[in-house]
Amino acid sequence: MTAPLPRSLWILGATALAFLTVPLVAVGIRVPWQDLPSLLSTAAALDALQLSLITCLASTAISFVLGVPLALLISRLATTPATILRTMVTLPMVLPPVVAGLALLMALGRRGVLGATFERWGIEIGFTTAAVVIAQSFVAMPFLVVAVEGALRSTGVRHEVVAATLGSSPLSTLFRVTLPRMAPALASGAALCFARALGEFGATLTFAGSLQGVTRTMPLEIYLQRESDTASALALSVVLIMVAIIILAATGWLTRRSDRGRHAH
Amino acid sequence: MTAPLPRSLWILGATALAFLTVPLVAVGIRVPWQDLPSLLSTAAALDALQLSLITCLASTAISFVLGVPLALLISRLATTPATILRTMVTLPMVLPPVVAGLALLMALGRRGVLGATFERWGIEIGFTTAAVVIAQSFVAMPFLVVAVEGALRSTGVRHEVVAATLGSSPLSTLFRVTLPRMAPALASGAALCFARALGEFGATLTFAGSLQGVTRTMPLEIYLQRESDTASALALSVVLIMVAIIILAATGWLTRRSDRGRHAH
Amino acid sequence: MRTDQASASMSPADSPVRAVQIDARVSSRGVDVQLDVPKGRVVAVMGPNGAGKSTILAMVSGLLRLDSGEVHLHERLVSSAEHHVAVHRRRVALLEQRPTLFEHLSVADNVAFGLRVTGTGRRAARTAALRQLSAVGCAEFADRRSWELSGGQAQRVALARALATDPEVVLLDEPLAALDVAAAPAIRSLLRTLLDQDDRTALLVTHDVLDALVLADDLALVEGGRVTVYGPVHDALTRPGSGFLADLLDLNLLEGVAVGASSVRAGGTVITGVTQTDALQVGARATVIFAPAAVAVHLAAPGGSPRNQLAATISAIESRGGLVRLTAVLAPDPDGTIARHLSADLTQSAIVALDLQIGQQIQLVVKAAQVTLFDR
Amino acid sequence: MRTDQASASMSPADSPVRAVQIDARVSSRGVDVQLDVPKGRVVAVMGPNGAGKSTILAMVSGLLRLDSGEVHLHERLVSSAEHHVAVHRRRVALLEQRPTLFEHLSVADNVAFGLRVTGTGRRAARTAALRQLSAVGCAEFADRRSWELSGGQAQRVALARALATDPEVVLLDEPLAALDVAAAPAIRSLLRTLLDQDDRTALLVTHDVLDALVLADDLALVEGGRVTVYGPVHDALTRPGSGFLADLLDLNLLEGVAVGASSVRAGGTVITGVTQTDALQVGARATVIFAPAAVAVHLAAPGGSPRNQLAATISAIESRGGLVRLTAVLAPDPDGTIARHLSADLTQSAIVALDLQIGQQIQLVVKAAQVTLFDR
Amino acid sequence: ATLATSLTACGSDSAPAANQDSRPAPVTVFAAASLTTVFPRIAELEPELDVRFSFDGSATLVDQLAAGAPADLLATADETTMDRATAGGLVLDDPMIFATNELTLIVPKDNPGKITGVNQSLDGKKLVVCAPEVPCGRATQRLAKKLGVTLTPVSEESKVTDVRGKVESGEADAGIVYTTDAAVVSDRVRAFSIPGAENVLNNYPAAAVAASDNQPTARQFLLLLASPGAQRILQDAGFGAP
Ligand SMILES: Nc1ncnc2c1ncn2[C@@H]1O[C@H](COP(=O)(O)OP(=O)(O)OP(=O)(O)O)[C@@H](O)[C@H]1O
Ligand SMILES: Nc1ncnc2c1ncn2[C@@H]1O[C@H](COP(=O)(O)OP(=O)(O)OP(=O)(O)O)[C@@H](O)[C@H]1O
Ligand SMILES: [Mg+2]
Ligand SMILES: [Mg+2]
Repeated sequence: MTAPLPRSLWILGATALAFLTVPLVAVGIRVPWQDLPSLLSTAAALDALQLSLITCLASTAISFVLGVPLALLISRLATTPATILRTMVTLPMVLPPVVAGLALLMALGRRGVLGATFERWGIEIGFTTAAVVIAQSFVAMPFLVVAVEGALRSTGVRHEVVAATLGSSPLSTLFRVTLPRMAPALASGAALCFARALGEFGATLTFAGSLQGVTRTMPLEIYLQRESDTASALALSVVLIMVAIIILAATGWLTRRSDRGRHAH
Repeated sequence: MTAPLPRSLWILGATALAFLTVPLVAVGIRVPWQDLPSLLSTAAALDALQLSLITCLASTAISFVLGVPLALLISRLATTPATILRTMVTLPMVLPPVVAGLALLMALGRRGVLGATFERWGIEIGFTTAAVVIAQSFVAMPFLVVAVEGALRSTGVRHEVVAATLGSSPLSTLFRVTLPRMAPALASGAALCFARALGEFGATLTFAGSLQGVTRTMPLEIYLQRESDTASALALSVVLIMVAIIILAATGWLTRRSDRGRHAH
Repeated sequence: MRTDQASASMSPADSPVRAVQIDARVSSRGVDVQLDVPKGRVVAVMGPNGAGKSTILAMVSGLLRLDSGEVHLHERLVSSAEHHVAVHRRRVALLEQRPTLFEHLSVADNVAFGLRVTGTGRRAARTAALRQLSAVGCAEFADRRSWELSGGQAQRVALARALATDPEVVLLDEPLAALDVAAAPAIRSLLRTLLDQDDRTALLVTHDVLDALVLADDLALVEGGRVTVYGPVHDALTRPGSGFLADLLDLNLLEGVAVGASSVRAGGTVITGVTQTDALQVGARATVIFAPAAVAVHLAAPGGSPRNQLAATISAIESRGGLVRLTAVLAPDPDGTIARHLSADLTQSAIVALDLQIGQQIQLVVKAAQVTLFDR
Repeated sequence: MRTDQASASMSPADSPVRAVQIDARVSSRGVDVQLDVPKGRVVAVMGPNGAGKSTILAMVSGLLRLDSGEVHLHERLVSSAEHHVAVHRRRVALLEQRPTLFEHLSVADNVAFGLRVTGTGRRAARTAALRQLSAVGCAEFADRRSWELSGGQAQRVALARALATDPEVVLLDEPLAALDVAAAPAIRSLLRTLLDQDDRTALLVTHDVLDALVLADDLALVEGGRVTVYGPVHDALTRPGSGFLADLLDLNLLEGVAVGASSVRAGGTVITGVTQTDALQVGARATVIFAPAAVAVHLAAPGGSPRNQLAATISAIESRGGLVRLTAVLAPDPDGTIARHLSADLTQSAIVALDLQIGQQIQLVVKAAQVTLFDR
Repeated sequence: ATLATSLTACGSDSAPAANQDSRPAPVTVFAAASLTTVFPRIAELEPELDVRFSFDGSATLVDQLAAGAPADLLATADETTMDRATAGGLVLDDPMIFATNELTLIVPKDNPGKITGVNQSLDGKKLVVCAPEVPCGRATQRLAKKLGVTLTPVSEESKVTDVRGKVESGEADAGIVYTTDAAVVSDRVRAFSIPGAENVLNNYPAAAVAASDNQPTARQFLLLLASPGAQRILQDAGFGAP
């Protein structure tokens, strides 16, 4: 079916697109591409890239396992409690990165509200790779929750209700109806979450520190590189951007099949 | 209609909620509440708060006017071009804050790809409040675009098609059908965008600079305060968090009416 | 096995098990319903748009919570203001007015869904689904996506999906409304086969009298959120009172015993007609229906093709729209059956020409081709 | 003004303006359609589920793009493989099978929508919307939200919304399917009033023969994505050939001239019946229909109430299901009308009892109450 | 002066420590971001030392220590921050100054503002400095007072790297940074030494962390910092001697 958009929108939309992409293009122009191979082959860069990939996968997985249930809960609540929970969930997105890190330190650090208890149990979180994953999850999970909750709310529960009349238990409805139907939203929520985790900097630096191979992810490595050389910091950023493009495009393509033709109905 | 969720989800969802909220509670516990009034009455803090509110409103408005059309365009594209555009739009979210600022410098700075031209026309962006708004829009607009586009895609165009058969032009359909129907998604997208702009730090610092009353927003002020006194930085963060809560909750309540009962059908 | 000892009260049969008992209110829908359905009976739910038919189904399936009152299924409390058994634990199949197929599954997987979630293996479920799809004439679409179907095809698939689970209580909301006239009879008889199975209880919302007659044992008329008439279809249709029924369902009904594959002895006469389903079992109970408009009035038994002639006495003559409605009492039955009223619609000029008067002896003549016979 | 000079070809009238011309293919739906609708005519589109009826409507409204071919509206090219006039520029109203009301607007605002977007002021639009809502019997819901309606109520509101825009070409996809039997006649006659207005062209998808007879001038039968029969309703229904029509629409049709409010001279005889709409205008063209099952056969003219007796000669006797279909040729018409075939369905036993043979002279007798008269 | 003497003494002590058979336990050094390039090179001077670095802004490092971060040594970019750590009992009481840094004026290589130094040529030009809240800003303020000039910057950055970045990219006409920063981008900026800058030196102190369970190795790295080899590396990067 066709539902054309007014012409004037194209101008605004194209402006927005230009605004968001020109800076990246500019980076692409200024980057010392020839230095890239040598930069990337340093142990520090490789460690950072590897650490970033591993921690982002871990924090995306955690965000998924915890965040999707939370999104489901919020989507089924009445307006008032839903608004309250949604606000609480969104707050970590607002925090300036350093504050997010401080908040985590105060909660989970050795002297933190919970961290002190954990330490008594022999669990130490701060300045370990686990801390990186926690910091990333803390800032990135809200993206997944908000994206998935929005999609859930706008689709309603008609299909879940039908599934129940067919004898499907809530759990089986979840796995056989809700999640498959939400696949595109889940994928894009997870991609957003991964992307945000990949770019996460402030909370990681403050909460997890910056130890090569342990807590120094790509953004931290970029930050340090910039102390000595802006150009090589940019070159590393390009690597980060490319990883992000691959992840985002891949999820876009993976959810392609299920999306096609949906609109006709 | 009722569509209950499996019990086990509640545990996971509650864990997620705790994970996302405990750190904020920890900040609340550690904040020197008694210092808050005096801290807030300093000129620097008041300037920063005012500047943050003004620039965030401006950048949210810009993101709305440009971002909603972009979201509409992407939502009507076929899968492949939509994936490409969505990826491009999402990238500014991934960038570590400093890199976002550098990218803006390279595009719009005095020697930037476009900035050089602007300067020849007598337009200087750097170190002005406009630069703050640009930096905030650059990092925050993607949130709005992604949230709105997701909602648009999952609703389809059935209602737009019906409007067209009733003689409604694309423009009138946009204002009378699409936007009103999308009101909840638009509001939550705008709230996310505002929230992200409010917490924006790295790009502003790198691209716009930091001068009291001109470019030093709350996050920059917090960062600076922290150099001398972490406690007062935390107190300012609490103010920022409260502003965010007010904005997020208010949009939640405003969209309440239109949301109610939708699900029944 | 069907029990046919029906009474005219609100609970038409004193069957041991009551499959569906409703005594409940949902004030936001303006619905206040009492209804007792014995196990194994099919109840046609009829009534104007917005009367509350879909709401009754939603109360039974558990999709709607009650403001007050109770719903019992098989004498188990499933809904009250405080208590609410989850939809999926009610063993109730529901076909709503809209098909609502799962877009992420193929047509066959849609139909197999109910079996899969209740533990049937993949292959067995698919086989069953394909069988059910063939039954509704949609076998060829098994591997399509739901959005690649036409409106009527989607509705058939939804019907197949609802019936594939083999539920104890079946709730059907206008299952035949979107079907083409060629398919409706076939699917109606499919439904009949499925609903006639032992112990299957069903509520069937329909706007079509034929559906009620062919498929249902009882009829519940819903008006303004209340059940105003409830009883065996025959009784309900002939009961005076409801404006809705009087307007729309007015038919002559006679109960009798089959004396041949397509003849029934009723009211002392043998009536031949057309069976709606299979041939009648000689000796079984059977019902005869024909429209008042199909009844011709003769002063003396005529020759010609019409086979059915019933001697009667005119008891009333009244004008109805452009026609005249003549009511006649059948001559007393030698078997002792009580006298039955039959109606005939004639044009004004026919009344004048025949000079018909109340109390006059007449012959009611109906062509066999216009008489429908049912085996219940 | 209706033009009634119909031919049996694929373009039933040589009216000066052709309102809808379709010669187009959409291969993904397996549709390949040719159809020419002259301005001012109402075409009933019938056919099995999935035949392509909704697809034809979508091609006209512009919701679907063509693979090849062209669609013209009022002789303007609106769709081809390259060219596509936007839906909102076609002045075409469409009611789809699902109501799709706007949830963010009240019921009255839904109906007023089409007027508001085309420039009507708020108050005028609301007044018109309320009038249209009353016409479909939904005035009381004006200030409700669309999700607070029952299935049938929503469908009525959607109908009101489609008709409120006063479009040149109206496309209706099963507008009456969800309506209760009490409301259907009223809304059918509302539709008839609206569609009969000068120059309004309409395509009406329906599964109900009565809709086609009462509302449409022409009938297009769609089977397997193609228009297999197209012509004036009367001709189409009596034309032999289509299995679909033969199975379902088989009725006796006679054309004639009204000689009274409810009598028509056709085939040399005056036939009385029941008018479906208003009283007939004496002298106007009129149509007589009655079911073969309603036709009784007598060897000699009988007494009794049946008013209509037609002398005929048996031309064929064939078995059809449980009945026997007897075809008879009317006695030649003194007015010179060509001989018409009529059918009568009798039971096997009637044939035997009367000893009917091909070539035999018989009287076909039909009760006036079973004859429907139309003024077209 | 006392520190300077003890440095040399300690420096000579470091050799025997290095000769021990058992490798010392790994030492975690929390260091200011401006030491990113030099510290790893200094660590290489004594390969048997297993040193791990976590670089961040000085204030963040102190906050991390306060939150219980597992560090053995803290090296900050100024004394004020180190004082906070000392006052909080986070480090042992004797911070050692191992390097100094001096302010300098930098302009883009092509010097579009035609700046000649900290003088009238700065009027109306886009000058970027550090905010008074941060070490380099405090130094800039002191320097301006000494020179008797009033600076009217368009931006007061919270990190010296940001000042450098603005000048490097040509966004600002001039900026006041440390000589070490100027050295990093010497191919893209021109540096004007500021007369009197040597009087407002910024000191880099280092101290062992109180909570460390690896005090000896921490002390070992502290001594290494004072060694001539380390000092040479520091001075190559533009740092001044303590
Ligand atoms: N979601 C809803 N919210 C509020 N009221 C509703 C809702 N759905 C239906 N109603 C109202 O409740 C009453 C009963 O509706 P119900 O859907 O049960 O009617 P119905 O008998 O099924 O009619 P139909 O034949 O049109 O499907 C109607 O007055 C209707 O307007
Ligand atoms: N969105 C779609 N995508 C692909 N195929 C479709 C789609 N919608 C319908 N079809 C197919 O196109 C053919 C024509 O469908 P159409 O909807 O026109 O049928 P219809 O005559 O309106 O039937 P019904 O009476 O069931 O509404 C059918 O074979 C159907 O399966
Ligand atoms: Mg209903
Ligand atoms: Mg259709």
